[in-house]
Amino acid sequence: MATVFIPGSMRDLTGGQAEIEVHGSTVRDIVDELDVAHPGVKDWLVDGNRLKPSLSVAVDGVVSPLGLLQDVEGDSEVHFVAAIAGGC
Amino acid sequence: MPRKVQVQTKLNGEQVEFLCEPRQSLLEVLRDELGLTGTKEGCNDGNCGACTVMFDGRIVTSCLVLAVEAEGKEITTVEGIAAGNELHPIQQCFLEGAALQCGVCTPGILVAAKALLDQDSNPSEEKIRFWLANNLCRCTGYDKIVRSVQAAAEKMQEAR
Amino acid sequence: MSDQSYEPSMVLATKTFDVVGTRPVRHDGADKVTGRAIYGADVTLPGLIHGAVLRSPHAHARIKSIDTSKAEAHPQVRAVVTSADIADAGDKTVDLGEGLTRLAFIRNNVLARAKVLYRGHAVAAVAAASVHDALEALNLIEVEYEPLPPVLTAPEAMKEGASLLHDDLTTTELGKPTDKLSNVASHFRHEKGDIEKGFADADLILEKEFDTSTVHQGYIEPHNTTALWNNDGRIQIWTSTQGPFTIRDTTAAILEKPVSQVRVTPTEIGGGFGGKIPVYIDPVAALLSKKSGHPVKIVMSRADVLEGTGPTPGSHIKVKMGVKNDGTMVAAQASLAYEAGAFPGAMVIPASMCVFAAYDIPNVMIDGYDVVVNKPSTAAYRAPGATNAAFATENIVSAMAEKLGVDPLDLRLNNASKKGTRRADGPKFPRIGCVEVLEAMKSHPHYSAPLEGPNRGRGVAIGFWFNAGLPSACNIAVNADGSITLVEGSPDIGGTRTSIAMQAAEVLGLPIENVSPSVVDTDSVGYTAVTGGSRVTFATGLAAIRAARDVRDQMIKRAARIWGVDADTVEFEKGVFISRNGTENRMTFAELAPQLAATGGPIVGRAGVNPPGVGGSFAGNIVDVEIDPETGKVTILRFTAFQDAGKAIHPSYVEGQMQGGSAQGIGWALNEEYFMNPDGKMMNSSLLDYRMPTSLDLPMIDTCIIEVANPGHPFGARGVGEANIIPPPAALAHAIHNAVDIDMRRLPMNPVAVMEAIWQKNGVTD
Amino acid sequence: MQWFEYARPESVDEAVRLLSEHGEKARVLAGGTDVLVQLRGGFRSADWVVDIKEIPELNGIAWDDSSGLTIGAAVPCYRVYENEDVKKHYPGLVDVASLIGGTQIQGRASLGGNLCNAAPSADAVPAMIALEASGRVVGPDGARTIAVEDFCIAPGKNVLKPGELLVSLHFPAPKPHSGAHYIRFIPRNEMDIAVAGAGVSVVLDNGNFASARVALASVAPTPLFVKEAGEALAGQPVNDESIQRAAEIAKQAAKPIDDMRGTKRYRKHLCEVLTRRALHIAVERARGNN
Repeated sequence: MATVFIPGSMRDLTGGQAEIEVHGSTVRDIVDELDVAHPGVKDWLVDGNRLKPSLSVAVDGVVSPLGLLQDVEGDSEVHFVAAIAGGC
Repeated sequence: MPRKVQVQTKLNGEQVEFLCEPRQSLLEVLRDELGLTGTKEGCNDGNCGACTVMFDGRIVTSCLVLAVEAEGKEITTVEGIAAGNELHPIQQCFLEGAALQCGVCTPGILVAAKALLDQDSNPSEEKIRFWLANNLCRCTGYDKIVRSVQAAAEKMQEAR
Repeated sequence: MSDQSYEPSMVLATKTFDVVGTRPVRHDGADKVTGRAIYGADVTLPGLIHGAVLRSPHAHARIKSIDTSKAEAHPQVRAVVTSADIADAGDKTVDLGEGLTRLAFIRNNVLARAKVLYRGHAVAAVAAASVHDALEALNLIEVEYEPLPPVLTAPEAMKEGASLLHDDLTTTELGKPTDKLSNVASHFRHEKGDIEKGFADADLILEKEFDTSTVHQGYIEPHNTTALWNNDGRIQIWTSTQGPFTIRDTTAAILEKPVSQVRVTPTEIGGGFGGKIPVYIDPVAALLSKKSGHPVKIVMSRADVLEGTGPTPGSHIKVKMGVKNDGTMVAAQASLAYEAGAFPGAMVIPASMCVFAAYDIPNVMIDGYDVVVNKPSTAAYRAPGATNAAFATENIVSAMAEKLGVDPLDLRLNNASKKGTRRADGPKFPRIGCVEVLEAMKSHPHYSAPLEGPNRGRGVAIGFWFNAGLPSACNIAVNADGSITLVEGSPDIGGTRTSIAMQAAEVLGLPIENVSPSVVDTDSVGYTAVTGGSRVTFATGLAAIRAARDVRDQMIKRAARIWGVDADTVEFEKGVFISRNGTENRMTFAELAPQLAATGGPIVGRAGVNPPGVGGSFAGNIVDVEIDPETGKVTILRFTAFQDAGKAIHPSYVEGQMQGGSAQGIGWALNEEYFMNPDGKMMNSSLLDYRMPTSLDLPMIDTCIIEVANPGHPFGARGVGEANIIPPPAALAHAIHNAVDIDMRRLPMNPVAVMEAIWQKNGVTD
Repeated sequence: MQWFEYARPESVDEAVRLLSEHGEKARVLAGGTDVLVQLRGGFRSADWVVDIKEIPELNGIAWDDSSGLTIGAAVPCYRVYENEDVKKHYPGLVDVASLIGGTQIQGRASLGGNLCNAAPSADAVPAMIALEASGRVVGPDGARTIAVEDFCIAPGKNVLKPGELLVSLHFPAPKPHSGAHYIRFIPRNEMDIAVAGAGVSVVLDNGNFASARVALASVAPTPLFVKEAGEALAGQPVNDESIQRAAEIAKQAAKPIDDMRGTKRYRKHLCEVLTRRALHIAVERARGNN
């Protein structure tokens, strides 16, 4: 089971839960699974067939450009974080 | 409308003649009329030094010189530093010393640094920093620039 | 991870290479020391005319009317444009690779519509035969304004009843849209652990407030663009930009063109530091070209650059930290209010990701506020947001060390983030070099060198920047003489052509002279994100490595065909193809190259990447200062910069980034600021009064490169462009404190500010 | 930049004729480091720009140990600080000529231009006031001599009447046991405008001040001659107390404004610090000057 970390601003959808164990082999599975238990999560995270451009997903600490398509291992940690790039 | 003025000057060793408006700066004429775009504009009020050229033996910011003032003068720009295909030691040392990053302040700094080395074959770090204080560089922090000027001084002394 | 570029078992920086780690002369070097390199302002075309932009004299006003008839009547004027020439963007959004942005914000910044939101906001533009004529004609444009009260700082703009910049801007509160009209575009929060409990467990709690001024990137080359709206409707743009594809996509969106109709050629660029990412004058020049039928060049004046382009946010920051007597940090809380300028998008999200990133603290709460004010719309500036934040955090960490009586580097080491440490914004750190940077600082001779004399002090600070990945593309063609041409799309600001070419040369076992790299236009290479986020050597470098591997794999097949052996039996080592299948066959890259045409045609290697495995970079400073107690002037006696480069591909350019970032950080710390009068006019918009450091203001900047290999890059490289600007203000504040016992909590720490702090300490009232 | 005509007269008479003819519409061009910026920025306008650098009287440096030093109004700074006589007899002038702008600016900017531009922050002016310098002005009604302290009347305004030209600056020969110094405060170490500046000169008479002059930059609408500070030193013993008293008088005389370069309080404070420091150096120079 992967561990999904729920951003503070999303916790009213998960009854205050900050960490939720979810089955799934991709980020998309995880989101679908979460939405079953906690309706509204998908709307909050997803825009059509991609993550909202204002968000990105980090799996095991590494922000993935693959978004919903990113593979997830059984013991993975999944974070939804703000999407940004730097400037130099 | 006032007439354009005809100006004769010696530019990078060659006699040149051009027409300009009295209000045009030497910088503007070098770049737009004579096609020598190596001399850069960074501020157009004499505070960045990117437009530095040799003007009758002194370095000046060409944005604060009127083109008409060039009549009968001698001007050297960055394009005139190398001897044909042979880079000047200051140019070679800037390359080897990684003394440029974006490179836009480099032409002005090369002209100024060469002028310094022409009058002082072994300037101190303090002297180099004082001499170049009118040439802003935002990329390098000046460290590699100062070191490269010192390296060029050595190189030129060995060559003597 | 599924992406092959992420190779967790990859090299440590102790591994040596043939090309990587050497210091070749850059490929564009000769052009740049002889004046031959073509920068944006050097571009010329047949029939070229010149544009100039009319800018708002008010910081905040409604535009009642614009009358351009007199300007249009000027004999030398060829075209005039205003906001009316650009379609209303409505609520359209665009994704420019940095998340979703409202097109209207970008479009209304390019040419003001209905309201001007800062002094210097573009209102109209003119194209004429000469620059002088264009500037003259600007004075003939009559604009009627209804001035409104300006708000100039975040705290001011956040007050109830503050004058509102936008009629339709509502606060997004903790991720949820609200209908509250406000200057606060968003308020977000990161939480970790239990902040109350954390402070309850603390033996020592320090809380302070900090203010930092708006500062500009200060590149020496002003923004410029040359645009041609061709008769077939295609638009060509030559410009100095960090992001040709961003300029293309934004210009296309604003002018309602398909991107296929816009081609952007990035010229040589005279510095950017984040400030040459946004679009300003490109669509304006294109419109002027459309109206006039001529190619149009616009070059900004220095005042235009300072008043009309994006500086980096000023900020108001509150930080509270708790530590136990044994030196364990147990709680940290921050409130970050950043000034976005006229349109939302202050660099407060990255700030929130960096403010406590250097430390492993169990209980953290970070609140971020993105606040619009009547100043130029802000842009990125080298580790955007992080320098402001570190100025606050590092002040408190050093103050804690002083109160606990421990060495400031030891306190940092005791609490340093490492692999597995969870950042407050969620993710755990992969392998990072925070501890190694701190250890290098502690063991450096500078740290133990005696510092004698009155009014002298030594300071330290560290900073973190996470760096970016983002898409990059690269093509490599093999030439018959065994050389290769490498084509990429990352504008080269500091020698990246060469650092990228070196990585391809390393893969193919070629000498660097045999690689000819070019940065090309948007029609000639795949999408490549901006030169920013310290990403080019990492991400475009990775694309070059992959393209080189593609070349290698294709050539192995050709060698196999020539030898009539199975390709699996052919290996490639240091530029030589070898088959040990029975009789040994050997062929060098240079020997195989001329045989490509006859063995199936030319070979082109290609790669497009959007890599994860971005390695964040830590940087640190040790600085010695002397203060003139009668004038408050700070003189830097000695400065040493430390940074984790993962693997330094070209050490000279890594040092150059460290020295340049340090110099900018020093300028930010000591003198640079947007000095605004109460009406929102910038009083110091020249390079005389916007005091960037001159050669006489800085010492030599010693560098110490730390190499903790980034597992996400085949050679272990980490981006080094940004983290180096973060520590200087904090390190200088610490040094000033140790020199004359004052606590500087405002940037810049200029002579007046230092003198006033000294007076306050001595109880001098006048 | 606006259109203008350019003239390069080769004699003072020709220049004066041009300036009289075009009056307010004419601007004098020496080094151009101020006037070209002002024309480009629209702060000043001109139909005629009169380049005076080809006029011999405006281009010479002449020293004579009885009558002193004469510097043409258009002589660029570098020729001042590289001149052997100036180095020997007027170190206080070398101070100021070598800190105006940077190397490039010093290749063009002149002391005469600095005076005529009449900026409150003009570094050369307090230094010249301290040295009792005067300007020789020629106009349609003939020539006159104006003490430097009387030359500037408001920010950017000087006493020259339409048609008048500053031809040269004259510095009396330094008295025995005299010394001068100019010191300014800037946040950077070069390329900056004085937050405050102090130009001083002293004449010593075994252990006492025989006379002294103090002038300040950037703390009033014009460069400020603080006569009373010098008078307070006359006849006093050379010691920290007397110097401190003069510095306090300078501080009281300053009438600065708050702006981006500094606050009133800070600038007044600097007047005290800089005057004191400048006097100490001037005294050292005087002791070494027999």
